[in-house]
Amino acid sequence: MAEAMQERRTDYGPPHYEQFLPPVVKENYGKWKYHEIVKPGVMVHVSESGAELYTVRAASGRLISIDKIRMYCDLADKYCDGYVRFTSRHNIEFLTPKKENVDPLIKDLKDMGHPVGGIGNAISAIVHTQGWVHCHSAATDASGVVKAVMDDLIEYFEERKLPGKLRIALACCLNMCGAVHCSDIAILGIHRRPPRIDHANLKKVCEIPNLSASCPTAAIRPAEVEGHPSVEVLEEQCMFCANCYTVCPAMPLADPLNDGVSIWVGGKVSNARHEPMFSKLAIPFLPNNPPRWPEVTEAVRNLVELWAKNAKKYERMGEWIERIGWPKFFKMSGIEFEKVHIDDFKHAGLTFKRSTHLTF
Amino acid sequence: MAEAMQERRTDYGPPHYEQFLPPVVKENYGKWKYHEIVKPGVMVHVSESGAELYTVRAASGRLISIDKIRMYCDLADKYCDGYVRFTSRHNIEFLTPKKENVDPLIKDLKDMGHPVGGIGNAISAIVHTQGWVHCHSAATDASGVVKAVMDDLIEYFEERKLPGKLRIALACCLNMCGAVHCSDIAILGIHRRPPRIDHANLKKVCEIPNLSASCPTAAIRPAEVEGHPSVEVLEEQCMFCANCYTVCPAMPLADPLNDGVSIWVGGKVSNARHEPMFSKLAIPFLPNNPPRWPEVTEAVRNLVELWAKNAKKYERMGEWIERIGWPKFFKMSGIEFEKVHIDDFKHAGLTFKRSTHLTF
Amino acid sequence: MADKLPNTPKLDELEKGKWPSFVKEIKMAAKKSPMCADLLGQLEKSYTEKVGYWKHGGIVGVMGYGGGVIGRYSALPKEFPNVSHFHTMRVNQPAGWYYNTEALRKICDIWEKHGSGITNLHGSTGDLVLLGTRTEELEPIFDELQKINFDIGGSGSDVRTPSCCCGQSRCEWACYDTMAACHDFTMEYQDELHRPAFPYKFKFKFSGCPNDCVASIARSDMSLIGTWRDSIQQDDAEVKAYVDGGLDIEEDVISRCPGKCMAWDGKKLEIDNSFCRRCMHCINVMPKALRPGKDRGATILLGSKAPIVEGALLSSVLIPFIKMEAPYQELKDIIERIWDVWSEEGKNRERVGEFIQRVGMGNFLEAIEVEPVAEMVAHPRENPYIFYEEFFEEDDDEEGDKG
Amino acid sequence: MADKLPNTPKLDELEKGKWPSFVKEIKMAAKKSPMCADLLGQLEKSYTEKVGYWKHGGIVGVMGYGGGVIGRYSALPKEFPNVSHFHTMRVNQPAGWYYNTEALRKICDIWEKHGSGITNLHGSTGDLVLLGTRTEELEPIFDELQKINFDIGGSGSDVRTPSCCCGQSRCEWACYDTMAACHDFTMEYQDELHRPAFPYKFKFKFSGCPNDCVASIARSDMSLIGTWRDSIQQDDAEVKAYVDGGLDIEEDVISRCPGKCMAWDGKKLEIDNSFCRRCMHCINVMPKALRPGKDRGATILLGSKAPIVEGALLSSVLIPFIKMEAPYQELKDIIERIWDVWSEEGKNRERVGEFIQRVGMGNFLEAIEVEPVAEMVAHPRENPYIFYEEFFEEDDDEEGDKG
Ligand code: SRM
Ligand code: SRM
Ligand code: SRM
Ligand code: SRM
Ligand code: SF4
Ligand code: SF4
Ligand code: SF4
Ligand code: SF4
Ligand code: SF4
Ligand code: SF4
Ligand code: SF4
Ligand code: SF4
Repeated sequence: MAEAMQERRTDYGPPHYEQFLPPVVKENYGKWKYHEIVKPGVMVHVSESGAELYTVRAASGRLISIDKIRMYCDLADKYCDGYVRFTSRHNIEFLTPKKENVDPLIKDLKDMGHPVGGIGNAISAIVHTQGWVHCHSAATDASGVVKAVMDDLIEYFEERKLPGKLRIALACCLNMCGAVHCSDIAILGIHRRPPRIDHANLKKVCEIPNLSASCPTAAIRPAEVEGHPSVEVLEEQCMFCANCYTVCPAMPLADPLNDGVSIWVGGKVSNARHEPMFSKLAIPFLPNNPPRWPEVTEAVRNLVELWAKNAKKYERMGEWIERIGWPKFFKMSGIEFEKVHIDDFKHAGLTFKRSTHLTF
Repeated sequence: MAEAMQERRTDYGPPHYEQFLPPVVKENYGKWKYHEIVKPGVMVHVSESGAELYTVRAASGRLISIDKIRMYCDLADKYCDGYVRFTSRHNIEFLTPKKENVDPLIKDLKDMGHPVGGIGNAISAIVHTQGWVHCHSAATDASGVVKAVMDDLIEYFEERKLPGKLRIALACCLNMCGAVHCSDIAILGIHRRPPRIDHANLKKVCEIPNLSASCPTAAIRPAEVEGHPSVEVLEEQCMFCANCYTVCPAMPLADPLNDGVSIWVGGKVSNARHEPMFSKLAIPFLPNNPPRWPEVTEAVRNLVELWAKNAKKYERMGEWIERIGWPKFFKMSGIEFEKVHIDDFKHAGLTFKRSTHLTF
Repeated sequence: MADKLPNTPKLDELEKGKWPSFVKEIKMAAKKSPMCADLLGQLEKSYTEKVGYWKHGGIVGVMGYGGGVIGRYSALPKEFPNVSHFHTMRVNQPAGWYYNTEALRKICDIWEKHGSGITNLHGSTGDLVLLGTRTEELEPIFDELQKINFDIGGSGSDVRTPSCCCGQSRCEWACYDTMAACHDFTMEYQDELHRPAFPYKFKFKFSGCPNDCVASIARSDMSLIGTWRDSIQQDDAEVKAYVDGGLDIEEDVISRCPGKCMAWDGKKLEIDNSFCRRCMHCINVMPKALRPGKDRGATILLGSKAPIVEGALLSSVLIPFIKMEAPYQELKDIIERIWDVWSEEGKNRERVGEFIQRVGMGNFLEAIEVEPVAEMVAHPRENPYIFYEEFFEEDDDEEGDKG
Repeated sequence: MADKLPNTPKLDELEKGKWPSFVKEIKMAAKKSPMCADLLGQLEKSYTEKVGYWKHGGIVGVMGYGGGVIGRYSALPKEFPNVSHFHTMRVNQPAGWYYNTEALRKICDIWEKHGSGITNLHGSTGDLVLLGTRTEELEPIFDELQKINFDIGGSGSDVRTPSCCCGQSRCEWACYDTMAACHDFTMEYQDELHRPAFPYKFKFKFSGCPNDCVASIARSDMSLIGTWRDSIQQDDAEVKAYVDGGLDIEEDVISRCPGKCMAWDGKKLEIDNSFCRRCMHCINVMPKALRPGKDRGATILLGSKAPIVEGALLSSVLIPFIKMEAPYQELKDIIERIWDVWSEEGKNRERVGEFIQRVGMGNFLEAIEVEPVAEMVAHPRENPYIFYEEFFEEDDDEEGDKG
């Protein structure tokens, strides 16, 4: 065993990126001068040297099979000298200095079922997470909702007819692996039923003091239940964050009747114009309605189109709402404003309207 | 005694204001159409009926003697049919429909030592509090600092040469009776030494549990000291709010060496343009240097003039700083940025700079 | 008595300069009042030693009232015996701080007889403050005040003396009658004003428009700020006159509009009133050309206060728009419910703004039976920590509503 | 194996539509992998019952590493035995997510042999995620990865796999070499990446300019965002060309500038660079005419994270500007000190952003020996609750400094 360890390398890190750069990129590294969007999903970067680099961006499902990767490789070999990259939103990008390759490549991609687009004032892929495909914590599926929503919004991926960029993200639980907290539109899986406690096994799989401490609202108290040392949950103090479940598997929250999806709007990450912003609650709850989550796709489309129709050029969702004010947003979107929209967490007071700047 | 109570009236409230309104006001009540500033300290309001009402605003020290009030009354009788009013910033206003009365009135006021001004884009009187004249809690004097500062800034009261309104307020302790928390420039008396405990008398004059509970940082603990049931203060947890002193006189904080004045900037109350804002810490500490507090008067003048020179028209202090950013404000004012400027209270995290919007 | 004045070299410095001198005022009063002479002495000592010499006040007051007097005692009664007692009396000012000289002179006479002869016109809550008297003078003063129909103001955990801007009496922008409302509320709540029964103080301030000339949004538990619901009244000829007169309308008006809802084409000003935030700026700059709309009322906000001890607060919107017409019944009903809930569940020394933050605005609204509306928040919640109060059980109808 | 695919009417619905279908992908893999067939079966059940069927993972991994594998087990192992184990392996992607087809094909081969044949390209932290394998396959997989020089990424309370935007490789705006820095930091912190020793996870993300194309300000404990200190590079002829080409420069550029520092006189664009906030907007709109300045580096920010459990955070400024040149020693020294302080005093599961809020930024800066500067705050404190650490004693020199 000790021997095995010795011949085994560790901590050698990822391969150096340089070997993966197309020659034109290597030659013009750090020398790019400007770019132009040529058409949907295609841009050209021009170097100080005059060299040109065409980028074709195609949708990828993110959850992809090795055979699909091999198909990508075939295309990359055919058009891009064997190089390919992926983006921070999980699209695939084909880079080539050869303008003449662009159209055939696009054709091949479309034939494979991979729409080209997402560049410029468009909707790009939905950053998302595991959902029912892999995570124990999920309050909704990820890939399914994303597929349904993007099928519906595909025109906004393939064309550039929006006032600005619109970023959608999905996380299947409050852990927010999809980092939806700063998205123009965020789709967030939520639980709405307190944990159901597996009293018989709790003590075996969890440490009770850690468990009690994990609850941000102090809803969990040690208790002897049915003869087992366990815990009890003060249900009216539970806000379904599932932090208890993360530290203790005997506290599951998932529940078919009460799990679902909430929609948040107006976040952004870039520093362009407005500083980065968090997304804010728009629609508190929509049911899980697989396989196509029609309530969710409709809600998202309505929000996209409301924004598209009313925002000024370059105005992201949050910038638009900030200009018109939240009361107008609720009126225009037809979303009912409810008690749950009002913050009651730590800094709640700072979200109250402390001025008379109102529209009527 | 019961009889005395019976013939005695209570709860009859203040006299009805109507009896105190000049006839022109009564006749045009609710009918005013517009106003114009005629010259410093003088404006005219014009009614739908065509009637005119001249207002002359004069500085008042707020702390005034009955003989001064009688002198005011003489002027009101002479020029204003026996009516007079005071403003929300404690200036005195003489109202008259007679244009010809304005100049003689101003002359009499000036002869009495009461400058006329404070209307329009000017500095008006400093809202302030009791200080060493009447309050047990004061960390500085109120009237003295105000007198020194306004003597120095008198030109900005008597003329209209500022970009917008500038409101100064002073409070002699953190209770902030002067409501300085939303002023363009706030002068705030502060303590910087933990309470010195009168152990021998504490138990007699205060309830120990209430006292412990009063401390927002939980710095006060019951303790037996020198044989007396008393309390101890964890000095490193004390931030000198004096809330303990408010509930218990045996916990005085006043201290000649450590008391002084802090300067805050950029607050506003009106909803004009920007929503109301709190003032923010500019200068953490200036010494009490009676009778003329030269460090304070100089600091305030520098701030006024920096703003006056750089702000756009109508831009209040806080609006100007928001446009240029706080780093620039510190650079331009020469005020050193220190640890104490960084919030460490409840919502501190929300004051951190969470973007790359920086100027260099 | 002038010859008896103490030696006050430091204070004398403050007789110089153009701003009215409080030292001169105290000296003027000291001619008649030995209290003021000792006040000068004690103050000079403060100026020398850099510390105050007043003691915490005990409870003093007039019979039948629980507030209105602030007890104050010198810490150096031997050295300054005439200020051994130095209480202040808060006299409820008439709405809008209007007086006639007759009333003022009478107050002066009372104060000459029974007090120090110095005053604050006014205190920062708005009272006419009589500054410095002895315990035994309190009843006689109140006796005399009764005769001239001046009553006492608030102090302690009660309704504090309400105040208001001059409003319709002199200002063209007042969207409701602030003085009438201030007087009405003051009369309505005489009992609450005079007999502390709340967890802490409760202040009302009435401003006629969003300029908020009594700083009500920063300094009152309930802020009543005038506003309008329809469109700004616009006189195009006068707009043009301002521009012709030299106003840089693009820079000074349009670019400062927070609603970004104005446009100027060189001839006509267009305001998209549906996005106007009622900030007043354009009206302030062009009072002859623009005026608040005709459908007027007030925005009611709750909860501002100074920083002790949870941090300062500005008031936040409770009612986006309400007509302000006597007897203001709808509003008063809400106020009753607010006081009930707060008195019941508020902690000692917890202002209503702090109380709302502690229990949550949603819960507070439920308790006072007011519907939540989007105007109450700057923005909806950013965190996903929602307390749903009900959940479906397995045997519920799947289609049914929760709860 | 295609004939063995379970009946999945619900999932089949998701094969329709224009967006790439993950169901097609799983089915494609299921042709070779029985795991994927059972995955389809279990997923169809989830789609029917509206609940997931995965169990909390135990600790699984490869020898010598403390992270990089997420253990996952089916809750229905009898029904779906082939996903009774279904662990993921996080493979550290090359900086910028560039690959050649040779490398990608090799990974596919390994995964065909040892795993489910489905992947995430990429995970939302940035790893190449191999989705679904059995415990006993982990070592063999790692064995094969070694041969092609791919190492494992992070999980648990360690440095997480750093990621970066494409930066200078393709983007004209990159103010530093993000890929070089990302690779350098990844190599430097191999030990911290592979052996959890912190109170909680620590993420690095590298963006070349304030557009922040890897969302570093929202999703990384340390955000390194490119910026510049001097003036925007401006080509007046190209500006004019944009305007002549139909750009509404007033509305689309100048009125959107948050620094309010631009002016257009019909011929020339004036930028007062001393008030420019480096927001990128004008550059984004006119890439041929405007470019970041020449004195380039990065702003370093600390502390962003998702909401669990104190509420989400964005990163906040730690170093307003630093030159980003290898070996980045000054920055690495600060990182060491941050980790020391946080590891020493951070609570279990407390991210560094939460830690800073708990101990106070001022105290934190003292501990890591960084001077406070105004750039670190959106604004100075509004509350007057200042902890002065020293006070004068009576026998001090009155003129002396405190302390
Ligand atoms: C390829 C990619 C970086 C990478 O290394 O992977 C990238 C590439 C570019 N970004 Fe980006 N951005 C990429 C993710 C992002 C993200 C991160 C995200 O979406 O999670 C952001 C922040 C989003 C946000 O604010 O929520 C982002 C905010 C921007 C912006 C600012 C847009 C705004 O107005 O707020 C620009 C400027 C612009 O588009 O004018 C920009 C501009 C660009 C440019 C034009 C830069 C250049 O000259 O190469 C690139 C093509 C633009 C495009 O796609 O429209 N990129 N860009 C990422 C593509 C993701 C995708 O597949 O869609
Ligand atoms: C008399 C008084 C009300 C009263 O009933 O006592 C009053 C009267 C007027 N105010 Fe005021 N304001 C008065 C205190 C205030 C306050 C409260 C305060 O200072 O504590 C404010 C809020 C200040 C703040 O935001 O911090 C205030 C913010 C305004 C504004 C908004 C200015 C801005 O740009 O922010 C205007 C509009 C303007 O001046 O253009 C205004 C405008 C006016 C007008 C023009 C209204 C009118 O048509 O009559 C009056 C004369 C203006 C002047 O003095 O320049 N008044 N005004 C108060 C005079 C105090 C004094 O002696 O100086
Ligand atoms: C007289 C006056 C200052 C002045 O010179 O004008 C005043 C004086 C005192 N205030 Fe005040 N407050 C005065 C207006 C205010 C205001 C301003 C306002 O009402 O617009 C505030 C800020 C707004 C607010 O209500 O928050 C104010 C916030 C406080 C506080 C802090 C309350 C809080 O919740 O934060 C205290 C402390 C307390 O209540 O224990 C306080 C306590 C006090 C005490 C009673 C000191 C004490 O702890 O016992 C002071 C008595 C001084 C004395 O010896 O006369 N005073 N106090 C003002 C009342 C005069 C009047 O009736 O017209
Ligand atoms: C795989 C991945 C989602 C995905 O589909 O892409 C993921 C999956 C999980 N995340 Fe995550 N997180 C992933 C990126 C993120 C991100 C995004 C990022 O890194 O940019 C975040 C938000 C940013 C942040 O760090 O705050 C994120 C915030 C969390 C949290 C909340 C942490 C917090 O401090 O708020 C948890 C809960 C925890 O740590 O206990 C969590 C926990 C988890 C666990 C381990 C669930 C658990 O409680 O044990 C998930 C395992 C799912 C599974 O079965 O595979 N994951 N997680 C992402 C990692 C892939 C990769 O390595 O590339
Ligand atoms: S968001 Fe929640 S459910 Fe989704 S992958 Fe992350 S931890 Fe799992
Ligand atoms: S879900 Fe969150 S709030 Fe509810 S008991 Fe668990 S830890 Fe507490
Ligand atoms: S601010 Fe403080 S010291 Fe001044 S009057 Fe109010 S309570 Fe007294
Ligand atoms: S001054 Fe404030 S912080 Fe200090 S001991 Fe007293 S109550 Fe506590
Ligand atoms: S608040 Fe409005 S209505 Fe009242 S005086 Fe000021 S400007 Fe006039
Ligand atoms: S009142 Fe204010 S928001 Fe409304 S149009 Fe005028 S400037 Fe704009
Ligand atoms: S963050 Fe800036 S440098 Fe990096 S890809 Fe995006 S635009 Fe280019
Ligand atoms: S980068 Fe942003 S802040 Fe700077 S000039 Fe351009 S638009 Fe204005």
